[in-house]
Amino acid sequence: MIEDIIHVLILAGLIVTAYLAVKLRDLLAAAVVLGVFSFLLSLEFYILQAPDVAIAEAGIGAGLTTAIFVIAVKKTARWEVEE
Amino acid sequence: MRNIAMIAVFAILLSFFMYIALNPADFGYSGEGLNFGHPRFTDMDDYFIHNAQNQTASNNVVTSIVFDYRGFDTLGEATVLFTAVLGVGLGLRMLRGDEDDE
Amino acid sequence: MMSKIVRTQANFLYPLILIFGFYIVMHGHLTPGGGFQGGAVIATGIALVVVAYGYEKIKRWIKKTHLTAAEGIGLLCFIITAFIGIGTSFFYNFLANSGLIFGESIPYGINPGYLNTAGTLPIMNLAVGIEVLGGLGAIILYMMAYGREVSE
Amino acid sequence: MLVDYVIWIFLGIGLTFNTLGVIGLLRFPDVYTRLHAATKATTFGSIFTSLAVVVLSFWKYLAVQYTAGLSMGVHTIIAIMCLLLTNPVGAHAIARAAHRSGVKPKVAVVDRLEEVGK
Amino acid sequence: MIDVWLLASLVFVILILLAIARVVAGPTLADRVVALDTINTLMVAVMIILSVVYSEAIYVDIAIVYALLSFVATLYIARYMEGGI
Amino acid sequence: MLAFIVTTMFAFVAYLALTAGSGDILGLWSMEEIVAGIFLSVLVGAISRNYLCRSRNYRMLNPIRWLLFIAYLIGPFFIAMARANLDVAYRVITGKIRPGIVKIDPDLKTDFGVTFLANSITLTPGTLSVDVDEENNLYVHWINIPEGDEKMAVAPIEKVCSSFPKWARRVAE
Amino acid sequence: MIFNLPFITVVIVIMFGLYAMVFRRNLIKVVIGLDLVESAVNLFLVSLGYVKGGVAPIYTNAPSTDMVLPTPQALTLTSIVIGVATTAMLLSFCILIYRYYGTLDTRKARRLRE
Repeated sequence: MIEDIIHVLILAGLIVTAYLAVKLRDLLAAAVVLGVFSFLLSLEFYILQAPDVAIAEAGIGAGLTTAIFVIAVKKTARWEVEE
Repeated sequence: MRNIAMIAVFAILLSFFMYIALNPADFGYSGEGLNFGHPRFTDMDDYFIHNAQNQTASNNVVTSIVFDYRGFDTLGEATVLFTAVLGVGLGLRMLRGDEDDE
Repeated sequence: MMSKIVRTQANFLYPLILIFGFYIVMHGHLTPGGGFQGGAVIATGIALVVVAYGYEKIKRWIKKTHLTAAEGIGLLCFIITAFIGIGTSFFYNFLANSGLIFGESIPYGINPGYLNTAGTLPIMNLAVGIEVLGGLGAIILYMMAYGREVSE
Repeated sequence: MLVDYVIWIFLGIGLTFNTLGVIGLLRFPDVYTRLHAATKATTFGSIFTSLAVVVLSFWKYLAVQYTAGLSMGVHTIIAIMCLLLTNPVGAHAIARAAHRSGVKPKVAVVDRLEEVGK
Repeated sequence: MIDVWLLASLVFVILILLAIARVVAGPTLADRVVALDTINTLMVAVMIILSVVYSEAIYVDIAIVYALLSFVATLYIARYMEGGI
Repeated sequence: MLAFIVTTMFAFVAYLALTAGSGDILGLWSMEEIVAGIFLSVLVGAISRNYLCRSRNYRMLNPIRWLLFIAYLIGPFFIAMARANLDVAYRVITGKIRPGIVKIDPDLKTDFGVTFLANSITLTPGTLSVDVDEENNLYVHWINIPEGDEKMAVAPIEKVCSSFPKWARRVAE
Repeated sequence: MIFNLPFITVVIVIMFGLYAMVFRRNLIKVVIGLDLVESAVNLFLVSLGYVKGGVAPIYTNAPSTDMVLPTPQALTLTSIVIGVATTAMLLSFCILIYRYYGTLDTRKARRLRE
């Protein structure tokens, strides 16, 4: 029972962060939100009894993906402009 | 006009995916569709679970699958990673001139 | 270059991250982990040092050519280990239960101590770990190296 | 059982401080005060909830002969040490970067760093 | 006995969702990064507690990976905000 | 060479801590783990020997300093941390704050000492280290400045961090 | 009680990613959408192999075989590393495009080419 509630809450958090990553105009903030999405996804893998995948997602999503996005944003433009 | 067409395509895709995710009857083998917690087609996995510890002497079944039973997938993955590093290096090296190397 | 506190702490944390990554790589057949995960952890350690010191200082200590060479060596070791068992089939685990190095059989139960098991799997883990750390670290260094920074 | 009471007390303390930290994160007015609440309170609370796990696993190892208890407790202690090493550095980096990027304290009676200049 | 640990993890997940509210609302980038740091710490704690729920000692490794690596992302964003990568 | 040996020993101790409870040697470790640990520690020492001992300062090899460090960690540091959290809890509930950034001069010389002091300050009552300059002066964000203290150019060090500079000097210098 | 909720989440996240890839004109936003789709597919694979009440596929206790299916986890493991490699490659192409055209907007870049 309580496990199901935890499950539903994490899935709700996943949907909220995915919506926010698409919506935000600030690309750096979108990268931060993508990091939060990756953390929640790793917790979901943990609960679904897949510790190997959880370690891989933790190691890559926690550090490397955000780092690569920040470097790319630094070398291009930060704001997404649309007229 | 184009946007309206795209929105229509999106609506069709969304309803199709939702139908698959919600309806457990019409998709799948012998009248059972997706059902969370009760997977179908488990023969191969049963074989791996029962035999992995004797055949490869490894506790972790996932590792024995990745490196032993399905090693060709890992070989392909290593090749993809090698190609990606090569692509990043060659592509960004076209920007030579604004920051020298070595 | 970041502040003095971050640099000193990064000096302290870098060997810790490396030894933990190699622990994950070596125990891939007993606990969750393996070549991919350990390589990703070590590559994140390289990213930590890069961000703490800045690329201008770090390019004298960590060379891109070393990392790409590590990637090639790892891939080569992986393919050679797969080729040795070609008498039966490609990717045949010829060392398992044979009594040679890594050749003991494994009992049930939680056992982080029986490292000497599982045949060719630890060798392949080490090879893939070296390959992944070389590849991801080289990606980080390449992206830091080229392309002038664009002001807002 | 004594161990149960100890574990409940540790869990209660940890959860209380974590809740207070998140409330402070939602309630305080600017970045620096939010950092106060977020860093200190959540680190302290997480250490206490992890200490409960340490107590349980060592008790299982000594009393019930649960052999995995030793590695579980030692690994949890290592996780606590890693938290203590990495958390204050992250907080310091955020505070320094925020001050350099122009986010000034909203309510402040004195700001010596601003007077020094860059 | 198990119920206590499950209840504690439920409280932790609710706290993580409250911290996500700060990510949604945060006016500047620094606020979002503070919320990210808070979520990291809470995530380590909830993973350690869930390893007791599943009674698997080896799951604690994932928490160590998080505790060691998750501040690298924070450092990158802080470095961007200072100017210069 | 000394840097390589020190880094190798550090990595080996960390590896032994990670694999405790695996065999029979001393009741804790097995033979394979120790062989693999020596191999991996030499590898790590060869890679990262220039990082751990960057300042060429081997003062921390003295074991008395480590005993002092542990004593500090479970003695005054833990008490100060508990007080810090009660203080933050009070501020969260009531909302009474009077913040500001002040400058202190702890008079420390080595980088390790400054790092030690700054991390201690960040985790203890009402203070948060914001910046450090070349003369090792710290700029501290203080959540509740007492009346009158904001006039002084350099804040009184006993009020900001009670006895931490003394401990930092004792451990690190 | 929990009725296919992970699959519904997968569908919604894939829809968000496709929206970002089709309607947004910034190239980095397109890469973010691609990353979302990849993560959703990983979640789909892992939740496809979940058995109710199963344990992780690692022999830690007595020889019980009530385990989660291991093959989808192995495939997901491969997929994650490929995902980060392709993300890095696409972002390096974004840097190249920005240096040559001065913009990341797809329509402007297309107009500048002629």
